[in-house]
Amino acid sequence: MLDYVIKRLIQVVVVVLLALTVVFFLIRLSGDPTALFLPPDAPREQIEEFREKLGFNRPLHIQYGEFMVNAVQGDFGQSLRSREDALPIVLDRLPATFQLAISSLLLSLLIAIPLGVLSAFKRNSVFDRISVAFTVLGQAVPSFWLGLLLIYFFAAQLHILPSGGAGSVVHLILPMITLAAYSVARFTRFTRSTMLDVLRKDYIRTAKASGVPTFRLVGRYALKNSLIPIITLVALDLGTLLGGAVITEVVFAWPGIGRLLMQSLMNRDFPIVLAGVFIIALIYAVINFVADLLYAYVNPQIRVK
Amino acid sequence: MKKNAFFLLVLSLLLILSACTEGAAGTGDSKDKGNSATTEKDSIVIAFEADAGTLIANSDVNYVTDTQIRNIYDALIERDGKTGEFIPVLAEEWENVDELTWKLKLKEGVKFHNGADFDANSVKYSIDYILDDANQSFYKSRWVDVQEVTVLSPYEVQIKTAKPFPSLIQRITEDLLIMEPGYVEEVGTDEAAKKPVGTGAYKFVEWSRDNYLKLEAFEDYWNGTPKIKHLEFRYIPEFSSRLSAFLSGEVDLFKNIPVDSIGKIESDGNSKVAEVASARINYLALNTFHDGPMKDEKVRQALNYAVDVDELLEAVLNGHGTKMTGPLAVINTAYVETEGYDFDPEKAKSMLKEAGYDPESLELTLDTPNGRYPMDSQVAQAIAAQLQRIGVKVNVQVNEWGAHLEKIRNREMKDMFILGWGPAFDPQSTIENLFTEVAPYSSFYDKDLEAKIYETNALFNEDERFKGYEELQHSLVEKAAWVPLWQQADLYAV
Amino acid sequence: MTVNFPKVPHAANTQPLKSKKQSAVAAFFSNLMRSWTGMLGFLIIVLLLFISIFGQWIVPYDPLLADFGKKLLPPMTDGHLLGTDQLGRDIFSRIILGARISVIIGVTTVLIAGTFGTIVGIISGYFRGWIDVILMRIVDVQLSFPFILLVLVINAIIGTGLRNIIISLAIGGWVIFARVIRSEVLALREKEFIIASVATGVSRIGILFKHILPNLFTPIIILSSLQIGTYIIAEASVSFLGFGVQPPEPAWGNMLNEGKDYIFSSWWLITFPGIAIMFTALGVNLFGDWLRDTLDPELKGE
Amino acid sequence: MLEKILQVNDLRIQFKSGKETVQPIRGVNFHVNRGETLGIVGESGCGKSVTSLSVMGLLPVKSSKIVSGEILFNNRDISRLNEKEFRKLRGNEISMIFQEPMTSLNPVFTIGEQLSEPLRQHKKMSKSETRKTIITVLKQVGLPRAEQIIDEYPHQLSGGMRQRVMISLALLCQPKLMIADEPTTALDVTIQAQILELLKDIKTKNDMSLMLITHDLSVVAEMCDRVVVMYAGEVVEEAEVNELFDRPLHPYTQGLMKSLPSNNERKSTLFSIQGQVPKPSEIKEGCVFANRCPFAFEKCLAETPPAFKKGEHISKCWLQEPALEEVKHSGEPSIVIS
Amino acid sequence: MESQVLLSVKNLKKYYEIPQGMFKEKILVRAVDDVNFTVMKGETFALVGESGCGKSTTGRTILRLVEPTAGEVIFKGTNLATLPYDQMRSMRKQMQMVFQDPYASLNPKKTIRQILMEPLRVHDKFDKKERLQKVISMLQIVGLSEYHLDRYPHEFSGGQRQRIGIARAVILQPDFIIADEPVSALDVSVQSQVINLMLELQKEFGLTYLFISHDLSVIQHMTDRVAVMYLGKIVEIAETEDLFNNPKHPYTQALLSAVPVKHPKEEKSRIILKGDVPSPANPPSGCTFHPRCPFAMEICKSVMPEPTEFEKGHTANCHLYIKNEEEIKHAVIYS
Repeated sequence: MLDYVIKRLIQVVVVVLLALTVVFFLIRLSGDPTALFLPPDAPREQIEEFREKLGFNRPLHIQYGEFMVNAVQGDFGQSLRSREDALPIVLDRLPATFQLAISSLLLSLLIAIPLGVLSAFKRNSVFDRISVAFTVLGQAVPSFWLGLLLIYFFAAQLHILPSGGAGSVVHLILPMITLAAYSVARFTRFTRSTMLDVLRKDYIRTAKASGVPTFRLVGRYALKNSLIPIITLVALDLGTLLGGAVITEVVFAWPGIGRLLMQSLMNRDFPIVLAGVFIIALIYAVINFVADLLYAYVNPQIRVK
Repeated sequence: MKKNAFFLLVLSLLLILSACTEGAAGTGDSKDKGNSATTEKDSIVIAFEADAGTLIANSDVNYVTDTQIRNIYDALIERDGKTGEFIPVLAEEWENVDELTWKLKLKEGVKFHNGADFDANSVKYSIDYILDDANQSFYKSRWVDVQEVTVLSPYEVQIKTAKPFPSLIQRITEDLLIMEPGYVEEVGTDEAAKKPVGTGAYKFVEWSRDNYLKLEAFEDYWNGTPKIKHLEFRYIPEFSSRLSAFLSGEVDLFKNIPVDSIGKIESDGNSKVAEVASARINYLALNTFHDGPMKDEKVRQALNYAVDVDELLEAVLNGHGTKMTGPLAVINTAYVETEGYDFDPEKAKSMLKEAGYDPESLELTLDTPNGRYPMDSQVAQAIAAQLQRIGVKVNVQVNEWGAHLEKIRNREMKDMFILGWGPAFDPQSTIENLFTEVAPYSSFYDKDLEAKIYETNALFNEDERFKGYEELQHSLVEKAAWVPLWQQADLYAV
Repeated sequence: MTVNFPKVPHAANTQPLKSKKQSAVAAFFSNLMRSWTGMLGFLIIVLLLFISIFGQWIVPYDPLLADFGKKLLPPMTDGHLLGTDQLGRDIFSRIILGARISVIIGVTTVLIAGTFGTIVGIISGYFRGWIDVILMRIVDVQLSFPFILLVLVINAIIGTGLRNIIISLAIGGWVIFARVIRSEVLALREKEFIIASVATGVSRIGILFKHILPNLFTPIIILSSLQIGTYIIAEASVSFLGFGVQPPEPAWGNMLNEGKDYIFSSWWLITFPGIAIMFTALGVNLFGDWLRDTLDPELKGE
Repeated sequence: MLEKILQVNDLRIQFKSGKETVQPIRGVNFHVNRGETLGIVGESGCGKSVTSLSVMGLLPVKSSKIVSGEILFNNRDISRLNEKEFRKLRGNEISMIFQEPMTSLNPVFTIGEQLSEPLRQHKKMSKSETRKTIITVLKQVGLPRAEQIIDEYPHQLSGGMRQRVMISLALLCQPKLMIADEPTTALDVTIQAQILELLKDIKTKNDMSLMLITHDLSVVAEMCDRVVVMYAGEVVEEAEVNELFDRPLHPYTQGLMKSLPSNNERKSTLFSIQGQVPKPSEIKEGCVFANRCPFAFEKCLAETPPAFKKGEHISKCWLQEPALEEVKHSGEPSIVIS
Repeated sequence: MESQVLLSVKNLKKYYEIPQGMFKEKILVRAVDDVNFTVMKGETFALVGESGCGKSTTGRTILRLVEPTAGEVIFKGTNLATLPYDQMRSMRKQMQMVFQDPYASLNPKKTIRQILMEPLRVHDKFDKKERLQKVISMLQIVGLSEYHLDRYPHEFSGGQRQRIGIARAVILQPDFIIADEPVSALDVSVQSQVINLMLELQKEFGLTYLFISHDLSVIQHMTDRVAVMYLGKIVEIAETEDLFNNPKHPYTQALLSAVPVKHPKEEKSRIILKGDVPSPANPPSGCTFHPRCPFAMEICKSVMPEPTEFEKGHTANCHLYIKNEEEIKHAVIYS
């Protein structure tokens, strides 16, 4: 088990370093950001000086080397815009992003798992059909559109919820729902299909043959078996929620990492983009790693080895 | 770029606002939070599309940053938004001792938020801050000609320049904000960038990145304690979210309303839209750096005839903007009236033919940013439609702002592009930065004109300068350096 | 032959064999008829394809034609079925032509991402070894970025526009094909019928092209149909953020982007393109689900 | 007269797939006596597993339906019990073991957790009592280290051990009837021998009846008291085991026995039944075996034969029609097993 | 009949490595461990044993469907184990394989025509017209007809598919066919049809079979010589009748005794083995059978037994028969 952990950790490190490399080169290829930062009347010398400071005038491999050496120490340089260290700026947004991602994840699980289980159990019933229709629809609605509609109804028309910003729990509601909509649909479908799969298994028949009541069969037996694949999916999605909430964060003015990255992209504030990518890749890798451990914990076949 | 007296503006707008809320009191509608309808509003929330880059002064040239921190810091001199005249703020008087020397007399008895006194040292410190490489100020290039700042007495400063610098007052007005040297030295720039101290009307309270900036009235403000006790900037990048926050009463004021939403805001009952002329001008640049028809003066003139600015203003901007005819806006100190080009599609056609282009087979590219200026991409599409009427096919290319700017900087633009410029108060910066070879922002360049520009800029005699700019304006119009559009109108919802 | 074997009479022997193609098409439809969701998806797709092919002849107005006198007309006025936008362009016409862009983006992206991803998946799964290790590490790296973010970053770098959005979606999307196809190939490699072909003496290349590739057809079709919906929504999202297809091109995402400022004054600007996207994604997803359920009982997601 | 613990009378079961319905069980009759082992033998698709599942009430609720007939367990018709009533029987009075020991145990629960389930459902027991009972039963089925195995997971056990666990699961509540559906098919011969030995042993010790479903005639010979032969959803022959092996009456049973390699001379051409089992949809009037039967005559194709009884030996074949018996006695065909 | 060696397998080994993480040694699974036997031309040689004993891996390793770890496979004087891939490929026309699972071993996407044409095409036999003729006649030989040519495997029953599988193996007229459990997935009534087919084909084409099975009655019926495998090793080789009448190795004896009776009246004395087959990843020391052997001695725990030869090529690897002790122990077993 321990060397499995070590092996996976090494993998995490490799993936994150590679991710940084890729983004570094992508960004360097995209040209330099001087235009956006220096005043329009800045003379040549200042532009040159600025580029010099950013290291754009040096050979690419040296830039890369320096970048990587600094990056592994958590130094991504300063934000071009605010002249503050990039990493703390990114880390600063992390709590907001986590808050949104985790709350919508919990919300979707809270809805999706019972819905999926019930749907699988009452397969082909009216309830099942409605829930399937709902989930198919849920996956087809673009989240930004949903966000706009929610704002329109709850904030602009009914005035019962704030349209954006962060601060209190009330602010969380709309973005949380928007972000959760897709995951609810996805998790419900997945839970349903996994449950159907599990319910067909021989060991369920065995349990049934020993007189286990249906409720217990579904709630205890089948659910625990379904949890393994569900955990994997949830882990993958949490990663996506954390980094992929860009749109929701922009629509709802949520001060998270997605919006920061989006703005930094627009501003060509590359140190922030790099630091953000680093953090997201790291989180994603770590989540997957934790999911693997969790997976091993739930699945005795791995645990005991 | 709207830099001046934002605070004054806020105050004046609030007058309208408090009138509104009083009017609404009768209906019992009290959705405006933090405001009991009967008393005058003492707190205000202003929605902004973006966060300030930093809260330290004299660093970030971005107008979003500048507008916000001008509530915390004061300038030495400001400019009247309507007349463009200089108004003393922390500086009481200024004079030009000789071509290379300036002297400023400062206001006494002004205090910083931390209790420190404002004096000549603060001014020296603030200018030196810009000049110090270590601070990486984006303003530095504009100030490189400043050689030395000397404190003559506690309230007198002398500035020496390396070469004649006629627009120094302009620089002081637009760029310089006064910082507290003791505080910055004590906590360091990093900390000062997060917790600013100035002499401004509002003290810093709390800054949550990408979320809000909270300020409160400075009791000891030299110009009297502001009426509004709490000022909050909230950052909402999406216009629709901004608007909905406004309509739901979370936000009291915000800027840059699309013209087509005015009706909706005004119909809300509690709200009004206020229009304030901006110091930014919008124009259609005709790229002479690019090998193409735009190198031909006749073509440029033809385009000036073919674009109906009045129609654009009316149909696309619903009349919100002030038409321009030449290179400078009315607010510019050197503005003179120039003979413009009237809308005349027939003439445009014949001129194109004269230049050897068949309008029917001419195909041009028009680049535009999206969302940078009011209705920018729509304006571009409307211009395309207008040119289509004389048979010219225009391909509109909409760029994300960063990409647009980069294309201009790298001189990768094709035939035409839309851009704005501001502040357009000063003739030197406007003309120099637009119509010389080193500046790509209008991408128009004429060798003779450039020589004339440099010559005029170096003149120290006010009258001669003015005359020089007058001639330049006429020649630029004659050569059809660009298609002038309008001076932007800033629309505020209150 | 002197060997006498028991004759094997059975009923099916005497039935005439239908033309293979005819019966395949018939089977497709009779299968489709049985599932109303599949049928709905199929009809939406047919409608979409019809519109995107013949759209330019059925639009009532030029979708690019700005008419400022008629801007922001509500639906059902002045002959504008769905109203007009801020430049007075007919929304119905724009939505019709927008279908083509969505279809082009969905299909081209799937073609590019699918082809590339499939090739990588095959190489990885069939040849294994160090190349597999390298390719899968790359896939891992890419998977550590959220899809939308990656597309945004690429778009910020290579610029916007129809071609670039397709490129960035394809760059963002190939990994999923690579992953799925690789695991399919890995599973196929171990299949007894593949080993049987090796035993008859088929060469490695022969095995790859004659045996593995035809069996990948089904998973590729299924995955592609499901991915198209993802790409269409992703394009809309990216356009919505201003990085995708640029105006005046009537793409649904950028109609929403342009229309979002009018959410309070002119609801129809964001309502109809939104519905169009949803409807399309719905159709593609329903059809994809049905395809998966019919073609691949093992993948059965129901 | 022997007490019949289970009686299946004229059982007909229908399955629905899509819009089509098929009827894989068409009028099945048999019974299990107290204390005996009844073998149900037949090839794949003959309906033997469906029959056993119907006795357990484990047929899929939505897609299957008992069209007619009754299943009497202790003289009580259980064919139409609801789920809750069935649950009281399952694992308690009737229990079942399945073919695949590898997949029939839940991989994420320990052996103890799974074995405690029937006790929890049917017996009121304290935790420690439950554990003690489970260990006792595990020991009874010959599992070494029962105290440890109870806390282990299925994947830690070999196939043979898992089948022992399955048997102990079925034994826990001391059922009256145990149904074993191909219990040794997935196992190696040496393990099969162990498990068969075990089944014999526990059957006598626990005074149970055993219904053994298999395709393997030698397992039947080894284990059973009486045999039911099924073919295409029908019982074609039923007899006491020695009787059946000595004098198989139905041509299908005869063919089955003759085609075993061990009943043929080495290297000789084996006897084989021609053709294939008809699909349920292809079954029409007449004897189900007629299309493969070497003795088929016109009547076989036209009329479905009834079950002809000769003592306890039942055969569903026109050859056994008393009228024909006369004719047959004089000449051929008669089947002799070497 | 003059017997002529067609295939001889010498010291064949196939080990699999299962990585166990970075800091642990890899587990070595000895699937096939030092296997030796010869197959004579025209005979049916059987490999018998329980699941996991390595009999299938041995078969596949001979055909290089699995690369051997060590050892020689000499077929008609050529060592297949070291043959370059392309030469091995052309050798395959002389040696073919029939698989256990008729459902899995036919490509579901190919018609019968394509499946049967493939071997001819790959080895470039006949021209196109002749090929079709050949395919049709082969189909008839295995009891199917031209009519089935354009059908897909799923349209056939299990028995028919196995016929197709056999047709594919025989169509190149190879000398040697490895049949890996060819009848164990089939129902009894169909099983006999396929066995008959294989026997007939052997006569017709003079085939040599390596017949892999766990079903002792089938082995007894149709093979000439048998090798019994246990945990990757051959423990006994003998002529079929000899083996069934006079098994020497305790494992063989147990195996034979475990076969259920043919008739309810038959009485059988069983040697019930203790426990299960150990994992080939962790085989017992000495004689791998010793933990389950009813006759295990001290020596069995530490020393691996060498083959002892009895009459007519009957060998068994067991310490019971070594040196002087042989007679004593022999007596014990049959008491």
